[in-house]
Amino acid sequence: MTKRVTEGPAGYMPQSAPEMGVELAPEGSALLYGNVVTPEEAMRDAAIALLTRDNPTIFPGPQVLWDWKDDVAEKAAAILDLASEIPNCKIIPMPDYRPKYPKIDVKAEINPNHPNLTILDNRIKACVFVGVHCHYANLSLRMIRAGTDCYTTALCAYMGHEEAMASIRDLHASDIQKFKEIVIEERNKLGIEWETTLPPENPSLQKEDYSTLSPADYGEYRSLIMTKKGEHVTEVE
Amino acid sequence: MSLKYITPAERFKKYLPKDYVELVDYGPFGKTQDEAGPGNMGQFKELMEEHPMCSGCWMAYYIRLIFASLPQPEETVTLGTAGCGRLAISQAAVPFIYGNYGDQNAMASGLTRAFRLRFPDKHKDVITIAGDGGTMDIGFSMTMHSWIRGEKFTTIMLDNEVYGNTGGQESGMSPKGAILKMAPLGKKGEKMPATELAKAAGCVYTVRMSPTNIKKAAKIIRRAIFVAREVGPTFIHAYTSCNIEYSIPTEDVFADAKEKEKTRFQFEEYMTDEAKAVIERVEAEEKAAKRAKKAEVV
Amino acid sequence: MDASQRPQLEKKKVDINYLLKEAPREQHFITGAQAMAEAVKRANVDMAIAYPITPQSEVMHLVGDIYAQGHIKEYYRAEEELGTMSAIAGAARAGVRLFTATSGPGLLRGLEAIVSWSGHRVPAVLGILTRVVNAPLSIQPDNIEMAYMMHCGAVMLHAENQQDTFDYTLAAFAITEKVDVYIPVAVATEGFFVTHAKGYVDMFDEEYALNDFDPVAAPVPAMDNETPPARIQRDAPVQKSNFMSYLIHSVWQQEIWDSNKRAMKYIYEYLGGPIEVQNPEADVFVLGSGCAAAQCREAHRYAQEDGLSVGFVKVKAIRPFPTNEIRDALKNAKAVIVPEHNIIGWLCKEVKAAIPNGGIVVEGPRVYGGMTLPVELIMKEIHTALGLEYDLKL
Amino acid sequence: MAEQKKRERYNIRISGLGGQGVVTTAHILGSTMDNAGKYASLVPFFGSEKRMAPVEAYVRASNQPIYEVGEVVYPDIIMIYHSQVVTHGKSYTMPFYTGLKPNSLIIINTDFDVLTEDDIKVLEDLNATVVQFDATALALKIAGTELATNMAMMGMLLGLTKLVSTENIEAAVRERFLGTSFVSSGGTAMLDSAIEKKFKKKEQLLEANMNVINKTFEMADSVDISGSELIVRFDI
Repeated sequence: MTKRVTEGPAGYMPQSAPEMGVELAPEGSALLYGNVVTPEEAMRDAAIALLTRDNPTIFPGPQVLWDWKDDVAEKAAAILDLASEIPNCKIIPMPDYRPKYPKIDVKAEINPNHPNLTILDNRIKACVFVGVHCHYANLSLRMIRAGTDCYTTALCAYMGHEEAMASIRDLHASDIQKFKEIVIEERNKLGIEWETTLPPENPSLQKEDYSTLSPADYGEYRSLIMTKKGEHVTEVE
Repeated sequence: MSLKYITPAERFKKYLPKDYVELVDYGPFGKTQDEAGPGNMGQFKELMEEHPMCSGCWMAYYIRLIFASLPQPEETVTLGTAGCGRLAISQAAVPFIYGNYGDQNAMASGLTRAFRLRFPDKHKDVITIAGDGGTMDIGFSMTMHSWIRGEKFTTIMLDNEVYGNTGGQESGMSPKGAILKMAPLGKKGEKMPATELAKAAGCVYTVRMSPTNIKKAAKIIRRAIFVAREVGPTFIHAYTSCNIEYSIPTEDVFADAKEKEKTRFQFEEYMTDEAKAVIERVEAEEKAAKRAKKAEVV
Repeated sequence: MDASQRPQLEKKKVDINYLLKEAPREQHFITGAQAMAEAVKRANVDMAIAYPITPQSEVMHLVGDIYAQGHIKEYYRAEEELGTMSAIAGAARAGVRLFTATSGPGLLRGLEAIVSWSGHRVPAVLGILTRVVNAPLSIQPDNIEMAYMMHCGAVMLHAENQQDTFDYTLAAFAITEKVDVYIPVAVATEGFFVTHAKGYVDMFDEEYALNDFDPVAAPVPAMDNETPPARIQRDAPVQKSNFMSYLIHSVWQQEIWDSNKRAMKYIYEYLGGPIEVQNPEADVFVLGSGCAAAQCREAHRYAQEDGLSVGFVKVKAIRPFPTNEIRDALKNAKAVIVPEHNIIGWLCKEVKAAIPNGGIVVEGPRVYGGMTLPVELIMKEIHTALGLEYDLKL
Repeated sequence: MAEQKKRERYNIRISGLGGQGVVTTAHILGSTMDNAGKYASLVPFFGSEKRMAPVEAYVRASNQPIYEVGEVVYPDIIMIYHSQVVTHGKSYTMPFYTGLKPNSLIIINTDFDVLTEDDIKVLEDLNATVVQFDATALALKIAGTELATNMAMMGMLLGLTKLVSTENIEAAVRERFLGTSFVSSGGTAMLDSAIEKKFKKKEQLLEANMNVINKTFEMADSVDISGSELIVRFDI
């Protein structure tokens, strides 16, 4: 198989995959490196990438992060099941799409306006996009391919993404479960020992030790600290 | 009231960044003004916190006030156009539509009508928040015609009497004689009579003000939204100084707003009888709800 | 009265393939304006916004009538075209099916909004009933405004006659709403020559209508407070900063043109492909779009009758432009005659750029400023290309 | 055939944070080249953000006329004014070495080793030389103000590349602080007045700046940038 869409960095201003002639896979198929394959083939390649490359990460988007539709809970559960089977997998969400001022916390989130900040800072070499609206997923996948060497997988509820190394279309929770089974199979084949473990919670949620914290620790953001009702701050800097 | 789209999927909550979790837990969605209104600013997670406006910007303060005053932020969409305001508005946790130059009231017309046909049983509050240039110069025709057609949404004009974002040019709302870029000899014409135009064009509720009193400013914002839901177009013309282009020292920004309240931005509130009826009803309801809650606590 | 309080007609909601390919049809003798309005009537449109300009007005009058009859939920006359096109963009954010139409100067007035529709991912159908835009004023047919539309990212279909106008308009609604497309689709046809002229149109019964618009199946979230995320700015101003990639605007533009490209498979599915070819083995081709295609078709028939080796290519899709298809169709051509209804010859330029041997393209005949394009002018070019005499006086 | 003069051409990308004198450096560098009878072109870039936000400026310096415009995408010299440019990605260009050409020079102002193993591998593959020193500490030590950090950085660059003499630099610095020359932004004007207050006379300010530059020239003399070592460190 000739790989048409591969890990980057593809350069300063690369052609988009559709411009290179890659077309979306028809129903029942998947894309792998820009070629039409069976979903299982694509999943297997993605599984190996997630198992063998550094810092595998799942980027869940708004469509699975927020409880707006009936099928969200099931998909969310399936995504966490999948993440639990990938050794040292992280979950870094893309909770929304606005350009966030002044800057995103690259350990805590990924943003479609500059996804590479998160990819590069966390040295992510294999990732999965799921639940991100197609427009923003395409922008992100394209910038990641342009500027990083990260292997990208797109799990899409609609027609998939030309820009990803592996793209699964018409995704349901059951497909995520199937992907998980393939991950386990490949993991066993590779002889990787792993006990099913949920990824760590979002690092931004870790409780701060307020007894030792001073506003000065917030550096340039200290002006943003506000007192809670009834709280009195006696010492400032 | 639909809070579903701002409720995290149960199992994903611990994977969300802190500011989103706090937005859900401590934000103003689904809360009353007593719980999360401008009176309590600083004690709940605001819809907009960090923004790239200049320090001491009175417009940034008023925009925060708008978001804190929304009767139902979870059912609100804002629209805006080029200018300083959008830098802050786009950082709020309320959908914001940014189109082309000065087209916010035309877009809002389409949006409001589409909401009404898609969601006949819900109030979706639509608010355009644009500057004096966007509202009264480049967007003039679209602003006026949205009022003439009686479109049911709220227009808020952030009047800093200058094109701030493009570097300080004269606008139709600049006062006569002001020496600004593109008016090197001083502005020749008068400041446009925005609220008069609004009344003539059919706005059922118009206010001109310098928002120096938080409670009053919040009440006006809410009145404008409630009336727009039921009666017709509403308009707030608010003074939001540009301390950079008019060289107002940061510490004098409030004093300047107070001073303008006595001159070009004297408080003026106009409402039709129909609008008045809505305001009286809604405010009575709010009062009753407050009393009932108090009784409950006691 | 709010749109939601208006009585709605009961319809059989069906899939676009059923409408275009299976629903039983009957022949009618109607104008192009009627054909476009009849398509809108059957497209289950939520909202249409009108503003008058000749020769488009006829279309939006008729759409107003079908709104009054309850086929459309919301309709109003806007202030002018920029207001119209902006309101379409605003309504699109709420997740509804939209239609409007305009002509020449109106298109240009609305163009600031229209050029941003694609980038803002506005799925709407725009009728373009072509007209002169140059000074001095004229209301005559001339399709020069399409040249301005060609670089906006929108999908553009060019209808040859009343039948095409009906079919393309219906197909346009299906194409614009595809998750992998979701950019506007413009359906153009010539003012007066088609809009005000009657032709035969096979139509299915108006009890059938296209399935409801699904605002969830979209590449961007509807800004309706029902679809996450809450913090959206679908149309963010993106400029270089440390939280914006250098590439963000470029990849966004790429995505628009990729979406345009993805529309091609639907053009195959619903219109049978972006071009129609007759007599593919011919030496000399006549190639045209819109009304010019009708003139070419006629010239092709005359040539066949005279035993001349002439082929015919009709270009249905202007965007995405069928580069490969045209290159393939013309691979053995010795000459290609491209008649057009405008002075700049935008189609001619596209064809020249599409084929490796642009020198075989004959520029014209072209007419503009409202003039008719006589088939005889095309016949003359055919004869010249074949080295034959053609006696055409005046 | 007339002997073709060898083309000396440096495309320089300067990344730092607002207030560090990134754009000012670009302007002085430009004037320096001009004073030396050579050529320069510069492109400042300000983002929409403010304090402590990234700033990038680009300078092209040559002994021959320069025609191209725009940002330097493929630099052969990168100057990093703040360690956060590397560690926090506070640069418009992420990672900071994006586009670096082979056999190039990187000058970093830092008081610790900022490069990660991955960075080092990339830079080794490019056969780059990294000169790492605490320019801020040097500025404080010699001129008594952090605001001379940009002088230390510029001095190191010119000392290493030998593009111009210290006389040329002095003329440019003099022009910058004593002349009524270009002011890059309102913020810069504010910093200028701050630094001028610090020194009673502008001459003193000039002298302090030149002392920093002379010191960095001295330091640069001890470095062989064509050597095999990737990172050259200095104790301040």
